[in-house]
Amino acid sequence: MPSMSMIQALNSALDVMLARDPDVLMFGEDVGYFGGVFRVTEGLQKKHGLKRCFDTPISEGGIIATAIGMGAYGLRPVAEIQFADYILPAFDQLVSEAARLRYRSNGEFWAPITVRAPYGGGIFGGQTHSQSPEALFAHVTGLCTVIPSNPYDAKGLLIASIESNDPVIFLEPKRIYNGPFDGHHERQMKTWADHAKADVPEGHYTVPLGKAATVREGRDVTVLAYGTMVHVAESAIEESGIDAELIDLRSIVPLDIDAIVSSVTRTGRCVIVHEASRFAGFGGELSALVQERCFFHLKSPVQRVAGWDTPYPHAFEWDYFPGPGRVVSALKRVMED
Amino acid sequence: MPSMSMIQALNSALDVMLARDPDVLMFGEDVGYFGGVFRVTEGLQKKHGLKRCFDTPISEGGIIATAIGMGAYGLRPVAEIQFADYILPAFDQLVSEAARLRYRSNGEFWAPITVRAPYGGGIFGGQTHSQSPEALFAHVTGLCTVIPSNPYDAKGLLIASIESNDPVIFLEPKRIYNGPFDGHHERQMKTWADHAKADVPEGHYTVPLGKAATVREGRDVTVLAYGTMVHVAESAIEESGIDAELIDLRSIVPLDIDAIVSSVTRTGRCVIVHEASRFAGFGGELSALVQERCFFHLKSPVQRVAGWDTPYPHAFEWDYFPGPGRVVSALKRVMED
Amino acid sequence: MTDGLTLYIPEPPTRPGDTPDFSHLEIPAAGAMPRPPTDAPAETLRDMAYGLVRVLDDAGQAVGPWAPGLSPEQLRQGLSAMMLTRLFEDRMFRSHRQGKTSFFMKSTGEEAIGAAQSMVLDRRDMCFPTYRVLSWLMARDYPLIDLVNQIFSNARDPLKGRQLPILYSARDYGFYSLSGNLGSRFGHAVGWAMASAYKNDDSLALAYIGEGSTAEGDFHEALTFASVYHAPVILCITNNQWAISSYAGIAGADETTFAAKAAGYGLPGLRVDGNDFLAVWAATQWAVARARANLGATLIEFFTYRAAGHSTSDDPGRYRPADEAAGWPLGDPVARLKQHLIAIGEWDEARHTQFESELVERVRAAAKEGEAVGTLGKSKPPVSEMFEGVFEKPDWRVREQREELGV
Amino acid sequence: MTDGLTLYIPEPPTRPGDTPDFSHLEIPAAGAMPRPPTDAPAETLRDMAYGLVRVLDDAGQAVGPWAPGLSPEQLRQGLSAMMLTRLFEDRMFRSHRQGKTSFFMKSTGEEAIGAAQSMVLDRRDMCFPTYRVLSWLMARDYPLIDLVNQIFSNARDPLKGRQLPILYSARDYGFYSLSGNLGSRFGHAVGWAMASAYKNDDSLALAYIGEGSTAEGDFHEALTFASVYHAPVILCITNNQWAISSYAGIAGADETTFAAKAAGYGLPGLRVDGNDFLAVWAATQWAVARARANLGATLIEFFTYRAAGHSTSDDPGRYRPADEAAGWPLGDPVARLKQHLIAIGEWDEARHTQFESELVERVRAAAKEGEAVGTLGKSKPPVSEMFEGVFEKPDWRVREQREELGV
Ligand SMILES: Cc1ncc(C[n+]2csc(CCOP(=O)(O)OP(=O)(O)O)c2C)c(N)n1
Ligand SMILES: Cc1ncc(C[n+]2csc(CCOP(=O)(O)OP(=O)(O)O)c2C)c(N)n1
Ligand SMILES: [Mg+2]
Ligand SMILES: [Mg+2]
Repeated sequence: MPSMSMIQALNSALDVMLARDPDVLMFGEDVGYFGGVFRVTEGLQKKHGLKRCFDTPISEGGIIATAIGMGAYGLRPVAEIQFADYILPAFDQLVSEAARLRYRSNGEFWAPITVRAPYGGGIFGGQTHSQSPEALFAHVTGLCTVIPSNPYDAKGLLIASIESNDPVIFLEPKRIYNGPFDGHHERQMKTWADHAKADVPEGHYTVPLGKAATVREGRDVTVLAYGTMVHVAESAIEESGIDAELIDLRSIVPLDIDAIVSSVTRTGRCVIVHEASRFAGFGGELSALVQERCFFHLKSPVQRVAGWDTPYPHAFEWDYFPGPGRVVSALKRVMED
Repeated sequence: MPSMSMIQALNSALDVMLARDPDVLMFGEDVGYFGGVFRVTEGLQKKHGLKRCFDTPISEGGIIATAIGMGAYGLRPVAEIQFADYILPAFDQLVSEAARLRYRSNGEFWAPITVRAPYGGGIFGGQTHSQSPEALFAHVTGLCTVIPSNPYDAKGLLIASIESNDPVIFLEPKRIYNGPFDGHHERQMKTWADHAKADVPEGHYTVPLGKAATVREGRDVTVLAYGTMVHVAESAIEESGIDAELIDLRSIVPLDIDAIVSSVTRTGRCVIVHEASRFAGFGGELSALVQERCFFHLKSPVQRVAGWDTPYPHAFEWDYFPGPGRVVSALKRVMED
Repeated sequence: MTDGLTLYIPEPPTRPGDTPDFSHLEIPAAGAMPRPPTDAPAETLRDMAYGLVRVLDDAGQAVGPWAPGLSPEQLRQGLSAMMLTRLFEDRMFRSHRQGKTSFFMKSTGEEAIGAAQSMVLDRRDMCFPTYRVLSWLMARDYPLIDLVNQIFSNARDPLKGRQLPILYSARDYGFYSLSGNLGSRFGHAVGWAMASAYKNDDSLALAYIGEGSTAEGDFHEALTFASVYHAPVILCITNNQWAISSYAGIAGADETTFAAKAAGYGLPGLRVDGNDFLAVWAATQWAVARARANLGATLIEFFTYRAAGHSTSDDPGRYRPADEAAGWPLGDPVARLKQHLIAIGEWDEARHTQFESELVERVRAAAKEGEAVGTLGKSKPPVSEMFEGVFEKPDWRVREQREELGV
Repeated sequence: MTDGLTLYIPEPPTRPGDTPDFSHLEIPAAGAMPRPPTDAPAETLRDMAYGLVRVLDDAGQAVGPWAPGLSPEQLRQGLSAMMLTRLFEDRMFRSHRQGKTSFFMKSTGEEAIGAAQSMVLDRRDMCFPTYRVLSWLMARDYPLIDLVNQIFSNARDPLKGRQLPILYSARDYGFYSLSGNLGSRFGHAVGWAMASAYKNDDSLALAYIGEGSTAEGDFHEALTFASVYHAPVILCITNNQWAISSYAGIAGADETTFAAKAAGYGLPGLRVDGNDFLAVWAATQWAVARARANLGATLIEFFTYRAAGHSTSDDPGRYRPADEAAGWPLGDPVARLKQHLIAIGEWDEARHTQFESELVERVRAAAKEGEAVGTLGKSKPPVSEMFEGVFEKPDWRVREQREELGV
């Protein structure tokens, strides 16, 4: 199997779906001729034709409204939002329309759309190219939110998302587009080249939504993470010397509650890691679920490691980013009690 | 002191501020001549003049953008959004602009705006006139979110919000505009007339943001609530016969963490009640905070009572609404362990 | 230099207590507007946005180049849909007053628009409605009982009690799912139309928006996409002069017409007498021909008047002269179509009265049938329906919560 | 009937490898457009949106009714601001290549717009910028060192390291806080202008938006409010033909002009040669006079060309002919203003060369001074600054987190 970066794996997913299903098409700002500012759609217009992959006006609300209308007609549109930070002008379309269409029309119409957006920090992108808005989507009944952490999953999850008949927000951790990143920004950048999860089949396959992956088994504490933070957590676990079990949630809606509960029931301890700012972030829900379902197994308080409750600050990238040091501290703290 | 309904108290707050501060003005859909669909701005245009209280185009994004520009100039605009469900077209303005302006400009500009919106269910308003979006705002660094539960607080908190130099989302529980509602929809409607908290001074006073109120002291369990659910919880506590302490948060950002922690530390048990759907709702954050800070005092899992994870369903108003029955069950459950 | 700027806030010419005044309106005579070819370049059509396409003159005759030449049968069918809409809405409005439903809205005075357009458009086309185009469904014989059951949110509600009354969805009738949010489906119509073109289908989309709601960003975004991709869509602004209590000036009507917005996107913009069934028909036909010929979108402003209150929650006497509706210079669409049919010898008062009582009876029967199933609070779909359709397949949250509630 | 619809996707006339082609552009001669009185009703001005206000002719003479009659001093000041902008941006672009900053954007070819408008507008007015109007600040002598420190995110960054490079804020220079989000401050300008009118002040607002960003709903909402409340604001569309890799046709430019959007709001819409310092000046002056006389907003499309890449992350050779910039028919704004000054005998090549080296030296000195403070990653404000300014007063979350981080 070829080794692919996450960019290549996503591109491959789109390529496979364009070839396989004439009802799949994709659009967004700069995705057509140019192939997207992160090159995820590179070559697809040339290969599949102008109307299968094209540029749109700078109008995120318009992009999503158009996608919903196409989806209601019967197509499977994939919309790219250039940065997840810029999804907000389309928030009403996603919440009030995409998420609610099936329910309110009693199944007469639905919106089988996939909204791809690079998200997260670690690239010195400042306030508006670094945010992690997943909690905002997770609260919306009717939306799925998917976040891959490696090329294999990225391709399989993206195909599953496109094939899903529910609207999916597909957040791509841009910091790991070209290589895994464990938070050690001072070290040399890695590529995906030798990573086990960069072995990506050329053809069609899916990774189901709602199934977490156990990245590392362990006995003493369960670490819940997704996206870039899977790699940060993995590295932090090694450094801590603690025998932690690392679960990559892969999709936060649907959420693999069974995987979470069965792990924490065993370990009795839990650390949650995400990049988004902490207050009312998705870690709050995870923490609540864990204590509701594993209360009598818990040996110490569930810990959250997250971005600070400030806007994403340009010069303070590494002060803000919840790196391995903070995860190690949380692991130690959770083991103390 | 006159007895006021919540509508009258809010109207009085606006009236007081219009009279007191020439930089205060208000606008929104139908708020001018007509006085708002819930009559909160009734009479204000006539009394204070056309330009102090006026109608706007149906454009929530435009309303908030206009308010931010006015706020940056130096005014203190109060914008009404007709229903909180319709705040979403302005979500980007609130998150990317109002919440971030002070921070990113290093204090050169800021947005001292107050965004009022009736919110919540219980009025057979269906999907788009019943939602409780507070969790979406709570996650946004830089926004305050205030939710009164009675006329006295409504007036004092609204004046404090208008005088605040931070942007405030002021959510008005529409079900209790004209009387307290304990969830017993089968019983006769009450008015505010004889309620202690309907004694509202005519003039200027504030209720500070970030200070919770202890509605009822108790020893066995702490109940955290806000808005309409304060009344539902109060009634449920009576019915349960459990000696619960009821805390009305009043604002969720800023949050009165000390009040929460000191109560739960004493009671060792906690039930959280909100109308919004449960998953990734604000209850998740509250639950996480409680278990992080009171873990070794907790005798049983923190319980959440919330709306179901479905859109707000018209005909099933009372099946969806987390009424006293469900709160009583949670109180009993939390006492069991 | 000035003494400083002043803030301008628009106000309507009259308020309660004043005498209604429509003298500021310029109403061109019926037949006065030219009818350009359907393939005329948009830049040659800009003046159309400042006129008013009218066909029925004061004597009830169809005049001028826009007269669509309809058969008496078509005219009577249109009249029937409009009358049925009005009678049905009157009945349901009363049902609301009797506590049988939580909410209702009427389209009184605007029935010509949905009725004519529903007839011009094909079964394969899709309309993206507002809450004020019930006549679209009436013209396609949507079963009255399904409307009643939806309005009563009873056990047979086709939308399973999930939606506020009148927020219908009727795919088989070319009627897209409604919602309370204003404007947010205007762009869906464009997406639908683009999908049709993408598939080399020839189904068109038609979307409605109120004049007040044109202020939403969605409106502009939809027009931008329609323009850029030449989407085969007919974009209709129902300018009924009011948005709840705000007159059209609050949406910009004092500054220019709504049809004038088309020019900013290089689209044709027509301004049409919305109370003239024949003018609505003709303008729609023009736009349909253009769209089916792959020439893209048309924006149409229908100039009309909301004769009733905004909804059951509204009392228009609080913000406009009580008799304003009566003074509306474009008259009543039902009366005008009736007059036309009589003028051409295809209808008379006796037939009208007779027909009206038949319709009243149909409405009464449907209402009774719905009442027998049950009204709000007295009957509802199984509570399990609350949990269905959130996702295609329910996840554990829905399953657990259903169990908790015991349904 | 057709064989079915087809989906139209606009494409630019040329791509890499093709010969640049601007033959589809209609460029009226300098001096050809009339100059209507500043109090002319908007409906008499519609044609202005389809012409192009130009003052400088090919020989560098100022011709026609729009010639603003500037003093040589004003012209030289404008030239200076434009040259300084270009030299400064070139230097900082190189600094980015050397890893001294994370990001940079140039305004090459568009310098006339900010420079002229900054000079026409008053100190009490407020501009709501895009990232491509550095010349506004240059024309007001904003300290170069503050720009450099912001760009390097170093310890003296006036925005305390919180913002991406070039997203300046400079209240004292009439320059509102920038952000990465496109379009979302266009409406703030309208609110500001309304506030000024509300206070009977006479300060105006001026806002910029890229032609690509006009597709955002915010654009329409801002225009709607500006129109309805007659806000004293000048709304400027910088049509530089490109939005990253998408040509202006993706924003609707093939269908009509951007200035044409004004008609939909009953506003005057001017279309102006953005590479002509005098035309920019004159059009701005016209709009300012109108706004200060309480006659409301003007929309101006500046027709220009983005000669450089979109940003340091961009390589325009991937999506447009490499030599497209050189073929831009409206020339280079710096060269044209220089030519004009020479043509009127107020400048010469020697002075120009001499002046340019002085500016280069100023830029070099500022860059060096900033480098001495430190560049990205080598120097930054105290980490405690990350926690300041979230709210007016920090709440417990910020206090606790600051403590946790030990700052
Ligand atoms: C996004 C949104 N904002 C506000 C409302 C509240 N609202 C309901 S109807 C209405 C007036 C609509 O006026 P118009 O668009 O002219 O339509 P009409 O009712 O006249 O047909 C308003 C403000 C809403 N439903 N949705
Ligand atoms: C809301 C939003 N969407 C998308 C982007 C990404 N983006 C940054 S610049 C740009 C192109 C802007 O083009 P235009 O408006 O023409 O301005 P120009 O760069 O040409 O000055 C895009 C798409 C953004 N910054 N904000
Ligand atoms: Mg209306
Ligand atoms: Mg541009």
